[in-house]
Amino acid sequence: MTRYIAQRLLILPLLMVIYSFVIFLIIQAPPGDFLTAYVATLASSGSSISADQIAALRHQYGLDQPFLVQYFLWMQNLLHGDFGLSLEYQRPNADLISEQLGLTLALALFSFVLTWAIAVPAGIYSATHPRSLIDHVLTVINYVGVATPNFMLALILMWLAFAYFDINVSGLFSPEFVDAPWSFARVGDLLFHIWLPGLVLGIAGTARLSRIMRANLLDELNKPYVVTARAKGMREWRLVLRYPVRLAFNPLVSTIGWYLPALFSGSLIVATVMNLPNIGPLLLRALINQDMYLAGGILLIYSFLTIVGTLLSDVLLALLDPRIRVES
Amino acid sequence: MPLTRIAIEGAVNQQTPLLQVRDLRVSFQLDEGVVRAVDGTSFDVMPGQVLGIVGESGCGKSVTMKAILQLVDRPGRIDTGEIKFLRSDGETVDLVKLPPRGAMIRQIRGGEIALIPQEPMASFSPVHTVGDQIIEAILLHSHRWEQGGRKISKREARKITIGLFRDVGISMPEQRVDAYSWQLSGGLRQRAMIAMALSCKPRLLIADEPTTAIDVTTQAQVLALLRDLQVKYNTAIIFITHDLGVIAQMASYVVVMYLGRVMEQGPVDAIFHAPKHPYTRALLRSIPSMYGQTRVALPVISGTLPHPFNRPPGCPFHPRCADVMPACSVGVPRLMPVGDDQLASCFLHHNEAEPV
Amino acid sequence: MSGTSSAAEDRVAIASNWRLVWWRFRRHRLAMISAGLLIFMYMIVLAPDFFSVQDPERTDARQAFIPVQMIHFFDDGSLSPWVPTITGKRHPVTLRMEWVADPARKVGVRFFARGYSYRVLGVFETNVHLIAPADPTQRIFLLGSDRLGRDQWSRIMHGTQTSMTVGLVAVALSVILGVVLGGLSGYVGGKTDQVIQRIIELLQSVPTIPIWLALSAALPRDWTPIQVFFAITVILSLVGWTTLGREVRGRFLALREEDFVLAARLAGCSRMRIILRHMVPTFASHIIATSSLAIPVMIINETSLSFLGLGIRPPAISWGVLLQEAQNIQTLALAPWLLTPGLVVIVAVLAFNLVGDGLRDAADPYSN
Amino acid sequence: MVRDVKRRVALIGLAAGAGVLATGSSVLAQAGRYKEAASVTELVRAGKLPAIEARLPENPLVVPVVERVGEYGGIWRRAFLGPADSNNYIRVVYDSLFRFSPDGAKIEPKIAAGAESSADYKVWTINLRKGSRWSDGAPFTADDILFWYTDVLLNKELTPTLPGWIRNADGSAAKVEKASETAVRFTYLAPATLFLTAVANQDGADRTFAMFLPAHYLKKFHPAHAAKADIDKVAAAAGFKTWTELFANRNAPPENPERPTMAAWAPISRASDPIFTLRRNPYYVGVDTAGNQLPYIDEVRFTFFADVQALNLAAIAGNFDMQERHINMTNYPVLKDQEKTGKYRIITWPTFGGADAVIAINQTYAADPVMGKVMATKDFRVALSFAINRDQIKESVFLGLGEARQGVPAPWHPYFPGAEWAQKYTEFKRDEANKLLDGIGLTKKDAQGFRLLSNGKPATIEISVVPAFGAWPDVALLVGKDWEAVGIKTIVQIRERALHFKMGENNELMAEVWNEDTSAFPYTGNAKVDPRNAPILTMGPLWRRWYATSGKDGVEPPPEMKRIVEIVDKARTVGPEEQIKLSQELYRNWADNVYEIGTIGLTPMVQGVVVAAAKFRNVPTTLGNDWPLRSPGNARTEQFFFSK
Repeated sequence: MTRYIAQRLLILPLLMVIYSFVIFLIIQAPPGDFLTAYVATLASSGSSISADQIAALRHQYGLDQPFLVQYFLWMQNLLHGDFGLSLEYQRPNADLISEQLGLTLALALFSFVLTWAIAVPAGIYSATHPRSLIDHVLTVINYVGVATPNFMLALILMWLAFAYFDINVSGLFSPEFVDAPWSFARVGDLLFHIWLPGLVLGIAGTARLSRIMRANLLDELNKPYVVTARAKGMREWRLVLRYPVRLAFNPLVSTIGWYLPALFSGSLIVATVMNLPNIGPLLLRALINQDMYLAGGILLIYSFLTIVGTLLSDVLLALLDPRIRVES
Repeated sequence: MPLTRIAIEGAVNQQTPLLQVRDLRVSFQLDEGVVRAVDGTSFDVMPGQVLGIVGESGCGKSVTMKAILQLVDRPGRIDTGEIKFLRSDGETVDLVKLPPRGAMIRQIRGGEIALIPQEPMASFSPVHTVGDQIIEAILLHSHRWEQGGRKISKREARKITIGLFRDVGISMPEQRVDAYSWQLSGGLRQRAMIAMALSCKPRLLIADEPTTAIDVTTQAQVLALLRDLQVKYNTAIIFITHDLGVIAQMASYVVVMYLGRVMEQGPVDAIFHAPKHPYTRALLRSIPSMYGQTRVALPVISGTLPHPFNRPPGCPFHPRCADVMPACSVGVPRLMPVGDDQLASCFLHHNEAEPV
Repeated sequence: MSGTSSAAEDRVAIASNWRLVWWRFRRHRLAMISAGLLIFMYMIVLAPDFFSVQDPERTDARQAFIPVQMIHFFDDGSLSPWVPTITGKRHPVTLRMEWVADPARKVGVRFFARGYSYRVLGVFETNVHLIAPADPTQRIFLLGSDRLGRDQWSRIMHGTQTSMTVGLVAVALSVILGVVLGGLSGYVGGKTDQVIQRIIELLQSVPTIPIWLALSAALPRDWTPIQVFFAITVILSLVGWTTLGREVRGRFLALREEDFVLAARLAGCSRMRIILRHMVPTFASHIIATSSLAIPVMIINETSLSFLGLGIRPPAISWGVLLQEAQNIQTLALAPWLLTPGLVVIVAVLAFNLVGDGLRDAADPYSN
Repeated sequence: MVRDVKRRVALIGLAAGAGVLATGSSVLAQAGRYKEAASVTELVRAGKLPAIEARLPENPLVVPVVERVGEYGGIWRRAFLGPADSNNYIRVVYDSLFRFSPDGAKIEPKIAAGAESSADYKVWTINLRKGSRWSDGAPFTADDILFWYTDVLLNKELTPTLPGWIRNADGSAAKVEKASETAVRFTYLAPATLFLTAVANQDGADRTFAMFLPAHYLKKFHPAHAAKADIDKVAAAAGFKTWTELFANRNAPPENPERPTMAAWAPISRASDPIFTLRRNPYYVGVDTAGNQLPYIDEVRFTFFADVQALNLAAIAGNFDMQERHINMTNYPVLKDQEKTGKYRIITWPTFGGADAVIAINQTYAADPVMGKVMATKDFRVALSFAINRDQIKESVFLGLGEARQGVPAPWHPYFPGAEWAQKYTEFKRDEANKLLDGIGLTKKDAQGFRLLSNGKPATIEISVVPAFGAWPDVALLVGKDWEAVGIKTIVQIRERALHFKMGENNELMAEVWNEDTSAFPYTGNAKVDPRNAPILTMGPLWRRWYATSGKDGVEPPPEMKRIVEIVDKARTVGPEEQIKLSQELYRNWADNVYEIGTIGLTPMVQGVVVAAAKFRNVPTTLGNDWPLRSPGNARTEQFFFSK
């Protein structure tokens, strides 16, 4: 196992180089550059900038350099741990990303906990009470949860909250707390606002997870070791938790690593619609405005997380499942 | 060999049976219809006796066993019948009437009636060590190991487990306790299973085809071990198998089942030397040489086992029976004495039919 | 010799397997209902115009934001469907279009009536519609109208054609890619496996949205909406085949060791033949079940991307395009019927999931 | 002298400058009677600020109020879309020496006290207010303008090409000299009649340099005034590669709260923060008519929104005190509906420019020469204009507001060429359109009814639309239908912004939808009538090249277009009366040639739907609304206040 992990870690830098090139290629593929996008933004908000100024800026930002030169400059900086400067924000990308990181993670973690806290018990209940009324109800909820595009859900919930309860649920903070320093009141405010986006983000995941949990557990419940355990005289719920749930859980736990990158891309649309301070909208903006070093930085982190996530999943699965741990 | 008698109507018990199964009926409610897996089965198990239940796959042997432990899963259901069990404190309880998840049945399971399952590989959880699972069983029924009302600790349970491993002939028991089931060979796995079954000093052991999944040499060893242990602890055993050879070696009394009904039962000698029921005879005929080899699988009897939904009317065996008579397709023959200690349900020997 | 006979045996085995699957699937009541629904939706895909009440592109500034018009089936006790005439005027202060129904003036509705003419599958021309106003000069809006006075019902019918086709074609392409590449990866192993696995990882680690942005921007601009639509389908499947590829690989890894594969190899069958002839059929039912579960994912992807304005763009109509047009406060507040495409998406995805689950259960011999 | 300046300004502006400076003199007479916000008084008492007399210039700017003299206090809640939306900030503060009046017709002094020109308009002198100070308390003098001139404008690294307004015809920069501590003299080689219009647009935009810079602060980052090595160190620490990047960053107020400004509010956080906050500038040069120092409002807060719909929802929920930017006109009914809850009122400011959706037809399209030639035919464009059912567009897209018109200035603007020209070719005459199309030889039709070109291909035009304002794609769709009805195949392509602009630059677009927002300012900024301008113009990219290469490359414009260019050049050098005459000629020419086909104009579509909280007062009910006017900056935002 250790050898396997070491091997994977060793090829990580190589993979990152390949990824960085592909990413740079992709973000550079759309026609135009940051300044074309910038001019377009200015023009569509009713203001303008002269051709001379554009040329000057283009030169200043090095956007008139050939593709490979730009790439190597980027790589050179990256190797020094420098994510470069955002063209739009005129601030170091590392700062911009790290500022959003905290709340992104908070939201992701919250929806993750919510997802698991709802999905796993629901899945266990459904599997241990198959074809019961509650099982059917949960199944229907799950299917609808999977089928509803979450951006639509977000939009409708936001409107309903406003139209019928007169509360504006966009954002993660009340206006007075957005830039306030951290305090108990601010945490409380965050907890008040986080549940709706957390729910919207988590709903499809919850539905999917509880269906997988149900299916896995149903499989496990039919295994002979369950009969053995029952024949030992164990309490039913204890038995279910200790044996089949534990086994049904393994494949789920192994997806936790995959969840890591999904935290960023999954919330992209919802975070934009709900105006959440999040990496997702930052990435979307950077892509649309062709703020390429910012977009590149976020994508690179994303790829890194995917690789690490995959590795983490494998390690987790091995830790949980002695069959894998001992044999490899 | 102690004298045993099956209690039937009018017969007098010489000794209180450990387990009395009376007219047990278990059915499965499926979308396609109802499957009557056990359809009026009756037999007794005496303390210290080895009872063999034999029959083709799907004849209801395993379901009967599960019914005894109240482990019949949905959509299965015990419809009628009694399963009277003589508890160690001398009281007799009807297991059918116990709530399947209640405290009493859980005390009995593992504590008084233990199970040796069919597939030792799948019967251990693959992510817990073998020792863990046995220690758990010991702790569940720790009162059976208690000395002076003191609860036993995990460490003591582990010691007991190692002792049990030694008893069932597992070499290097200290290391094996921490192994996972899939790290053990088939034979060792089954030995570990037996150790678990014995861990709480049960009074009745149900061995559900314990040797089907292991190779021939190991099979013989496991059987020998079971025999030794039975003698040592004087545990009663219900031995379920489709292998008549195994029955001949192990059991003192035999119950032959077909499609959820008892066809014939009696002492092992009577069954083997003077079978009364045509089904038993067919079974015996299918063994090439009884003592020639130990590995005797049950070859095909003419015709195939009917589909569970298409139960024939009358005697369930009549479509395949060589001695079929017109009456056979009309009434269901009752299980009646047909000799010393031997009972059969066949119109060849009596005219008693089950009441409709 | 042995090759042909084994193939023949396979065919028998497969056929009976299919029959078993069908038999088990039939018992799934919800899955059967869903399958019926999907068949109906694909009928719409084949001839959306037949199901449309009017030309989905027909605008009329004076008929914007008309609410849903319910069909009344009985007129004075006799079966004669009609909808009330509506008259609208702009509110002088809020400038909102306000509509008043006048049940006294009725517009007759007829089934299989004549309306605008169209071509079925590009072959023959007709003007018969499932539902149409009795008087072809009148307009009816069964699901209301949008801001340009276009008929929402007819637009959903045409959106159904686009979105359902995208889902199906994208999944079909993904399946082909997944089976071929996953099969190679799992069967050949070694370096091929390594390369394919890394490609899969690469594709899975790059978020779909930038790929979309980049590729959709890179599409040649003189492409017609139909070409763009197919290109987008291809892009979706290029991103979407990886999951299936992994699964197929896993199956191959397990099957590679099976006796019958060894036998086929010893009999001198070519590699491709072994994969396609011997290995794929053993889990074909599984692939079908998985793909039927992948279609709704594609549909949601298409919807999400079009919603972001990165996918299919108007004047092409898809569910995502319709939802994108409905994504504003005005719609939520004043014209909630424009969210009906969202309902259609939910129903379609639900149906696909139910059918997929039913198929998976039916295809899995251990499910009972 | 004051009176002199007044006359001059009135002359340059287009109407009489209402006695603004006269009131100023009367306040001046009672010096020592100024009032300030209580919070400022506290700071003064605490010794953190000098007394008000020391903070205000000798002759403060006296700002007339819209409704009444206001009260101090409050936080103005607004929304913005992030750093790229820093124009939102720029429009609120309008930090410039001179500014446009609310109606957009006059130019009035703001930070500067006034300006005067020589009789031939070649020499301009800007007079500053004596004793005016930057927001950090440092004096604001002529040196701040000269720092801009010598160290920024003439520095090749910071300004590789000179902006047009300061450039002489020979390419050299106008001469700028310090006349006194408070006066700066600009000398041009040719008359510069539009000097003040240009100056009114020289406000520290995000990535450009205003013509007045806080020299005392910025010198630290300029190698002419500080050691290069030290600057490089600071640049590297902040993540910049060159000193110019650092300098540009330090100069941009939305990105650097340390940078002092002259505006009524100065940033205390950055535009990249979730909330971008501006706070009262205690040194602001303005007072109200009662001698209260402005602004009334303590703080302006811009909350970040990633999505315009979320922003609109927040507006409807009454989360903003006054917001017009990013409010979609289509939400007008919902906003108006919620108005009755009493949280806010809705004000509309129709756009200053002539049309809110025009279709520009590329006059130099080369990818398909046959179609390109047709597009360059006047009758073709006239036919397309007649073919459009503008009534339908008005009802569907503009809520029934506005009127059908070409892209010429509004009737209240002096450059308005007359109703006859504004409405030219805007009637819906399908027959006339068909007749005109037949007349230019497009008589043959294919099976689908599309007219065939001489090469046998159907006449096809592609309209490229950027979904910048929700309604433009709808305009394009409706126009497309109308054109197809007269046999011109129309493809509507909705494009991502950057792609559209890139294609525009490369002469790949056939037609585009945009608004005509520059018609009031044909001579400054990026007027669309002038083909030499970049980059939002699809009208004739190759004409631009022809001018840029002095006729060596590109396509020579037709005489009508050449005349427009001639007018633009001439108008910059003549007095106001002649300027008006020339402008009217320009717009008659423009409307007659329909290079751009106007649809509907005079609606509040572009940032003209104002959501103002009920308590938020002094917001004018009519306003010249355009980017060159920096609206709502020209509404004199410093006199907005919350009534208690």
